[in-house]
Amino acid sequence: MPKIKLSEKTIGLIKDVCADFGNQGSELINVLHQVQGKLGYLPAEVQEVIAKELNISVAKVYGVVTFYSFFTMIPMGEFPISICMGTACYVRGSEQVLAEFKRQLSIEVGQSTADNKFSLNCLRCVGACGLAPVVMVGEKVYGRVSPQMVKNIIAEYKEGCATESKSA
Amino acid sequence: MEMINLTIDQKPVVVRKGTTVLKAASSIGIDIPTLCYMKLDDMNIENKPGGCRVCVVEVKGRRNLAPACCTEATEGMEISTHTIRVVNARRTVVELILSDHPADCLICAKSGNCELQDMAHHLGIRQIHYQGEQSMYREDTSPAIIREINKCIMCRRCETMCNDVQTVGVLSAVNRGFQAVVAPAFEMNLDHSVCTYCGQCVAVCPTGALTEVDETGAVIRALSDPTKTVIVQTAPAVRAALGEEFGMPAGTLVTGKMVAALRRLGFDHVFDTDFAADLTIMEEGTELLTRLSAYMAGDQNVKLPILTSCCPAWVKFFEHQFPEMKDIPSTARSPQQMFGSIAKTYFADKIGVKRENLVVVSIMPCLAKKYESSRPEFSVNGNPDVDFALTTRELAHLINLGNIDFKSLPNEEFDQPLGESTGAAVIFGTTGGVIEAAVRTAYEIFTGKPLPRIDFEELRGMDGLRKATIDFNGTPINIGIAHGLGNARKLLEDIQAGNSEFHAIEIMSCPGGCIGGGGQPYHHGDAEILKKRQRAIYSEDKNKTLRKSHENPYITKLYDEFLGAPMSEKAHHLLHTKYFDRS
Amino acid sequence: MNKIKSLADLKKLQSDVQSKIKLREKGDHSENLVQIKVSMATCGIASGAKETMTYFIEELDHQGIDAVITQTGCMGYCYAEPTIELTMPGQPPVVYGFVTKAKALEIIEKHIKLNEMVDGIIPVTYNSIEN
Amino acid sequence: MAEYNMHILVCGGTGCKASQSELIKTNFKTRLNEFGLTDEIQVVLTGCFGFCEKGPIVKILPDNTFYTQVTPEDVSEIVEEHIIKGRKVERLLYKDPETKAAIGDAKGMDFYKKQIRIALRNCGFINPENIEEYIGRDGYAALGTCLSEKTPDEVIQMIKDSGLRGRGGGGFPTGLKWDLTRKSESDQKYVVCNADEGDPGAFMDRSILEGDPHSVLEAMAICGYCIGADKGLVYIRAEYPLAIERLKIAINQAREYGLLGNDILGAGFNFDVEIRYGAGAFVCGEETALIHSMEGKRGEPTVKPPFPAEKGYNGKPTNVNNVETFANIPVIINKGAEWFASIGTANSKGTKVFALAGKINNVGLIEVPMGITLREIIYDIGGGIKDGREFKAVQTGGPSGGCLTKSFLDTPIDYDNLVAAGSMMGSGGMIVLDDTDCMVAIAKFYLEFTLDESCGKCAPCRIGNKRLHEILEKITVGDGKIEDLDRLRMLSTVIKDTSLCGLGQTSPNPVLSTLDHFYDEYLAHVTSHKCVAGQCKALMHYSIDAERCTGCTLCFRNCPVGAISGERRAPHYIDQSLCIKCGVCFEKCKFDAVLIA
Repeated sequence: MPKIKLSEKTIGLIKDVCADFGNQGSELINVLHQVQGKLGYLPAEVQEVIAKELNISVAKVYGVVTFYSFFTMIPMGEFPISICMGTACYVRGSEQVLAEFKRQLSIEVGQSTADNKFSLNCLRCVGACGLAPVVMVGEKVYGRVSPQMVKNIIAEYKEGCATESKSA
Repeated sequence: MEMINLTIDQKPVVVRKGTTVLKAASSIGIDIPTLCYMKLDDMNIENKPGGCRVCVVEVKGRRNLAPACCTEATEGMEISTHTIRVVNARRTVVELILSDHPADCLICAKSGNCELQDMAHHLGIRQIHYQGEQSMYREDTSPAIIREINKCIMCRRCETMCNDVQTVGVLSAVNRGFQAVVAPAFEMNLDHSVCTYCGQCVAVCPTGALTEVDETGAVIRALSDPTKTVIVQTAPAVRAALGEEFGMPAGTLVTGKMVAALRRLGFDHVFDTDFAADLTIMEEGTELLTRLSAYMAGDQNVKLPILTSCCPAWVKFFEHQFPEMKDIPSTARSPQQMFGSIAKTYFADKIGVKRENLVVVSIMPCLAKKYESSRPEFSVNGNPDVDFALTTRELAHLINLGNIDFKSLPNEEFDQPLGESTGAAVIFGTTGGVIEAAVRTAYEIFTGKPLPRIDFEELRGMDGLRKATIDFNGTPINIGIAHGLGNARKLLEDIQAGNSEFHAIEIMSCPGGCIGGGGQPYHHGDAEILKKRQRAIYSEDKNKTLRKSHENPYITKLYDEFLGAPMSEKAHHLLHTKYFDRS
Repeated sequence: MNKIKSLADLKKLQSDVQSKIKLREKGDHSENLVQIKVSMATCGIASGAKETMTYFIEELDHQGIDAVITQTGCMGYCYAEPTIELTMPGQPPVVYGFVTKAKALEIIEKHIKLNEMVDGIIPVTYNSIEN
Repeated sequence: MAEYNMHILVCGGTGCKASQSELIKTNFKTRLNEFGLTDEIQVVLTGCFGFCEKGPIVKILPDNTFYTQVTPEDVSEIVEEHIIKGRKVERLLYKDPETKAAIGDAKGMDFYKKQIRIALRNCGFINPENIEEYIGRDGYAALGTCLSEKTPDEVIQMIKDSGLRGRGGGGFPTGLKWDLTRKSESDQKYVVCNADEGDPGAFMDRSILEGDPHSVLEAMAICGYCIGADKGLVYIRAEYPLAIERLKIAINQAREYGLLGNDILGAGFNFDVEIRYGAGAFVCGEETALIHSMEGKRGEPTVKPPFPAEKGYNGKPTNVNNVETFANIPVIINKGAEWFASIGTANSKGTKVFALAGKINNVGLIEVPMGITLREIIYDIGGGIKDGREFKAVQTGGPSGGCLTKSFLDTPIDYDNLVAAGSMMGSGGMIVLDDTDCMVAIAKFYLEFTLDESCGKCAPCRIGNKRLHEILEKITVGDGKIEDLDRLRMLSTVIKDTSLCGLGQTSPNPVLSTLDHFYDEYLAHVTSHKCVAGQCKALMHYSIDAERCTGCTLCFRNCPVGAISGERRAPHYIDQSLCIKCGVCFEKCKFDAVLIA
């Protein structure tokens, strides 16, 4: 993992978040949520700052980050694609949809495309089981997705301008 | 005291409320096997995540099996420890662990000392029915410790030691599910971390996941090199434990046999780190008295309490965690480094051997000593004062390689001039020993009177934090003792807050002091072994004619011939050091 | 908003706000309630159906009678607007024509409260679009 | 204040929101404004109606009109036709799947006929962001009753008498749990609401929090009063942004109205609620893991005892209940324990919310009385199997549960019967499977989930489930042997028997249950290397029937790996060594010339 240098501004931001939670080690998960919300991901250097501020070992921070699937140490693509792998989606074919996304983007789950445009992830039930199988691109939900639709979904974002289209 | 009645394998047993099923069973001679569980009695060290599930037993009326190590006995409980259901479950669980474990027992550093290997044998496992993917992690080699975590079984003992006991916080469980393993942050190498190399993780690891860096090969090469003069020093705690490696009972003192073995291995001179320990007392004791006198004279700038600095893991600990306090510990080097420094100057001159051709090997109960000897400030033009620091366990390997029947060796004496020592030096091997040795000397120098008594029982024991006030002829001197870095942290935080009542504090990283060092024969969770070693150390002290460091004639001679006086400029140059901010 | 300081406060607020969502509750139990459908196509509105509907809503509420009042499309009696369809629980619907405010009051007083039919009933010749 | 004579309820649950229900609401407001009707007609975004299959849902009251699959473009027509002219828009009405007749009144829908909505009583009925609507529906009355008329012991006795059991999975009697926590002595105690719903395919807790957050807050306060806690924590999945938002609004409103905070209702009782976020770990549904997670640690479970009732959050006595359990509490207080206990079976009282999904016509959230049969759920409420296929099984209890086959269609559903049938209630996911679902693959799917979600602390779960999964994988790719089936059963039994927490203790259930009920299917996989459901791709063999093939080249052009060759207008051929069995050729062929064996 290449070392990154955090700007003073970023460090200040992290410190502020920690201070908001009283620099309490027991607030680690809340702090991580907030910081990831602001920075998009939690690289090693960020975890080091958090550990120092909360006065806990950086190993513990890393242990927590790697425990919870919500936290990521890799920056997500410009358009993060999440495929619901809940049971309802699974029995309605989400596996094939995932395979098609992998094939089209030539990346595995948890990776980003070389141009950093797309990243691919699985998520547990989003609760839109009526629309199964469900795919999310950013905040946008696509329902009843078939492998054949995958190409078009990607194309929507490829041109650089995400066109509004009906989701269900 | 509420008592609980239960039956285990149909045998009735009465135990105190709060007793685990495991303990209750062992009290009537039923040894339920355990793997991840570890408890060092009376030392406040316990690891019972309930993770390995090897100790499961059947409890009547309970749906599933219960882990004996963390299930409390309750009134009327009916336990069965070896029904077919239990045996099948236990064997399956061990088979599963083995299915995710490299089967390289024959060449594993831990072979013969591996608790997993023993367990497989104990349960008579002859086939692993479940095969599949095995965890693959990067191997990590540091100056002292090798992490081969493909062999990690997630017992979490190292994590407990590193965090709860030592509060170093390098190791943590990371990832989850099948990928879960204990590792430093970002799975980085230990030498990039704040690891102190105290080696307590190695001391408790049940498998070969954590082992020491083996330098026996390099020592054998040096011994067979005709251009080299190879000398050896042995730390005080080694003699109280080495015998265990040869099947002798814990607490057997094997000083004489150890010397004989080293001589047979071909070392040109067999010396004693105890000599350097006496030297340490001269320097450190003088430093204490200087600071104390200045303090009593009203000097506000003087730093008190003075902290001992013999323990390299403790030094690295405060360099990382309390760098702002780096001018508080004594500047005296550890005995190992004092020895190396004197050997490669005074002694090398004496025998007319060039520094480059003199190889200093030390036998240490410790892993951090490997790291300490590699610190750049302890070398001259790239030539280290101590070339190789072997552990007690490595020495045992060397003795085996030398085809030596250790038990039948005669007792032999150390060589001179660096082999003479007093009882004060030998007790360096246990918690409380360094400060007791310092008190013996400082008292006499401070008061100018002979000690009314030599044994300071109030400084001894196994409690993690101890304190005592010693009357220096009307001047009360408050002494603190901590072993285990977690306990040390408490004292440091007090000092930081300005609440410390002490004039001098002894700190040792390992539970029990050096007798419980990371390089000692494995105790496998038996605290009795540490206590027996401690008793052996004190008995050696008792049997010595000379029991105060300043009475060591060869030390006096060293000052006369070479160093001048304690804290002289030469002594400063050769026997003192400085500390670095590593935060 | 002042804090609710006691159970009595809570009960008061509850009765105040209950009416706001009562309408929704009625939908769930309409078969047990008086139902009035007001024909609200163009001709109905032109003849004052809207006022009639408002009057029914207000008056029934005022009198504390639970009723479901909805609008419906043209019933085909454009000559008799405003027209309403009244369904008493468990009874077939009845259609009234020329329902002015006065007529509405009469319907409430007689038909709804006493279950006595009043003048102005138009014979039903259609099926409701609802089954 | 002006009273509305018509209410338009638009579903604001996650499913419908994903289908632009918010835009629907906006459009309604715009159109009503154009007609000057904003004072007469209220538009409300509510919680989930449950009928997710046909979302977005719009319900118009008081005439109870139920519009399905409404698009933002449909709004104008509804306003102009229904609102203005009083004519229902027939094409948007729900159609009875059998008679195809449009149903204008929601009461006429089979989907709702057999439901009894207690926990979901306010979902799809009130505006969850308006505390007054909740108060108007008896909200906080139960808390008021408890504080002014009942002692904690009386309330606990009521909960005990009601027979309410934990709805999160285990089914532990709620009253007993409260009692245990009440009896633990401590200066500080906590009430925790477990909203870390992780069961894939279950979303009832989220729906309740989105649709009726106050019912949970009220119940937590009641629990606090009973056990002697002044602090409540809701542990909620960070992946539920809408539920979090609504919960935050609800907490603030409750504080503003004095229903949370100090001296609630003048009874001298203090209680406040905070939110804690989960971060994507299924195991945190287990109470000890949840507590560790709330403390900022890895969500690893610890051995019980000590139970949270003795030593929980920050080492203090803690009562953990899940969302649905809490949602039942105010109703029990208001309507009485006897009323509640009159619903359900001997040992399972009240109702249960299920998330009905999979191969069923009416996917959605339903609340049914305990003791209802599977047949009623699937055929009456669920509208039968999708595409008219054959019912094969229903999976309940998610990754901890098992499959119920045809033979259980008439078994009354309650905690005990489900366990007896080799499954469990779980949090209430109900996935319907048809004859195209391979049971080995289903077991593997759940194992994959467990594998992903195991914390890794104990050996049987960490390694055992991995090995189980590997054996299943072997079977689905055709490398399985008959002895593997015994191995599966043996290993499953040991994992259940020895795992540390509920996750591992139940993770083999999907395997054991499918082995029990569909042994033949397993056998077919290992002996004749056949997957009858046609789902295990590696066992499939695609070939082209030369007689039927017209040589249209469609398959050739669509094959992603170039495994198909052949001249135009001549029969094509699949190279088996290249074929990845993706099935595209089969789907594309217009002449049924691609054969699967």
